[in-house]
Amino acid sequence: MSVSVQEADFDVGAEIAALSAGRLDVGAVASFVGLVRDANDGSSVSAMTLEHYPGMTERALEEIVAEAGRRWQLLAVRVIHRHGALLPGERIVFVGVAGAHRGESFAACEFIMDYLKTRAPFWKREQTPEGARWVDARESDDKAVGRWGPMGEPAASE
Amino acid sequence: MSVSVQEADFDVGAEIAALSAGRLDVGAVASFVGLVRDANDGSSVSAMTLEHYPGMTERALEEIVAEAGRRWQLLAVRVIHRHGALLPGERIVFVGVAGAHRGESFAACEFIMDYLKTRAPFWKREQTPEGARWVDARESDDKAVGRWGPMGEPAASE
Amino acid sequence: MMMTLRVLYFASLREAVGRANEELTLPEGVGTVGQLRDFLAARGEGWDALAQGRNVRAARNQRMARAEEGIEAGDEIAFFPPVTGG
Amino acid sequence: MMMTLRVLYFASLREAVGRANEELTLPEGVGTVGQLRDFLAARGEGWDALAQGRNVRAARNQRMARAEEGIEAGDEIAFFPPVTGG
Repeated sequence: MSVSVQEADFDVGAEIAALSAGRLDVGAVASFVGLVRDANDGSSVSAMTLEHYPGMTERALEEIVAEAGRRWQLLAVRVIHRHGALLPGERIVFVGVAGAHRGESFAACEFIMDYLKTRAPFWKREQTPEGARWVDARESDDKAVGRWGPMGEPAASE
Repeated sequence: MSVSVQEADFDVGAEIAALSAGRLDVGAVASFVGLVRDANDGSSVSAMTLEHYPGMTERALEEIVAEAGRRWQLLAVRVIHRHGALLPGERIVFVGVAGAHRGESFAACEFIMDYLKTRAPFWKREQTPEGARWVDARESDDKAVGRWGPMGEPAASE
Repeated sequence: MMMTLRVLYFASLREAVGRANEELTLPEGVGTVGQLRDFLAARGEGWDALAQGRNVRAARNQRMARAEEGIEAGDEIAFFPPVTGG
Repeated sequence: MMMTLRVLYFASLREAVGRANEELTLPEGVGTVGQLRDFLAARGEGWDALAQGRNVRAARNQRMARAEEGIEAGDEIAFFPPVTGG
């Protein structure tokens, strides 16, 4: 399975190794780990809760991975996204992409993260000294995903 | 030390974890692992030897890392490059970049790999059924590094 | 045959409307995701959060959907704010 | 005072010239990296690999150097093919 949505933490080294285990055609593994920071938008963050949409989450991630596979020649892809309660310093998300060469691995890894940020149904709620708050979507994330051109149906319901 | 040139293998999970260990301001770790493939340019490859220029290698990698630090706001960088005899499936190189956000971490990680490919004095010698051969530099690597604009003195001795 | 939908709400929108999901018998004249959103937004207190179109995303049967997308009996329709995972 | 340089050769160029390094007393008229390369390339068999400028890179004191870069006593000059690490 290339996509997992789970409460549990994951082993980054093992996940990266698994992307090329038992095969000798992989020359490049690009990967990304997202972590909870202790500050965001000018407030300190003491804890975070990630809500998601069970069912759609897995489907959205699988579609993003499939689209990456259509755009680049990839040998293996792994996406793990956690939900539930997380503390600063904890891992949130892992994306790993194995390919023959580095160009396609880097591009696909960044593509998956950009799409995940704007298309996968996760919502962050931060605990700050001023109380709990839902994290606002970033305009920069919309801009980032715009680089890659259209994919399927747009997200806006307007 | 952010740069190592060594014969020994390395622990990818530990290296990635070290980039954010003991700090809570890291939100994004982008990383890359390069591996020996069992085929290249149409020939099967049974083994590889990496020659390098001791002294200059470390200096070149440190300069590449310093340049990345000038171009992006980074929190930690780690580069490991192996030399000596390697078999297909073995790790050659690791680049890991920690930042607050993913954009700068991805860009710096890819930048460091592109520059390393064209500026760090390593040379690959492959063992193939037709005998040993030095790997030719790829035009695509020159193109890749060209994206980033100039850095210090050009490489050509013409 | 009655037209029944399952409607889900997430995150700040779930809090605003005070529920996570409901079974809904569709009223006359509601045939698209956008029309359903407008119908729900008219319920009053809290529900007007659905009227702020810029801040509302929708999914139909677990895929992102535009306002003009048609809806059918048995659909699962979800409303939520822009996503912030990753 | 004699002008002495340390010259290093790597990879296919090391094999072509048959040595990994040498101490060299610089002849008259050789004041740049490119002039040193031309001087060495004229040594004959094997050394003409240095004349294929497109396939030769140079470093002075462990930094990539252009052909027109000046050289001084005590320098470490290296010649090698385009790099292929990573």
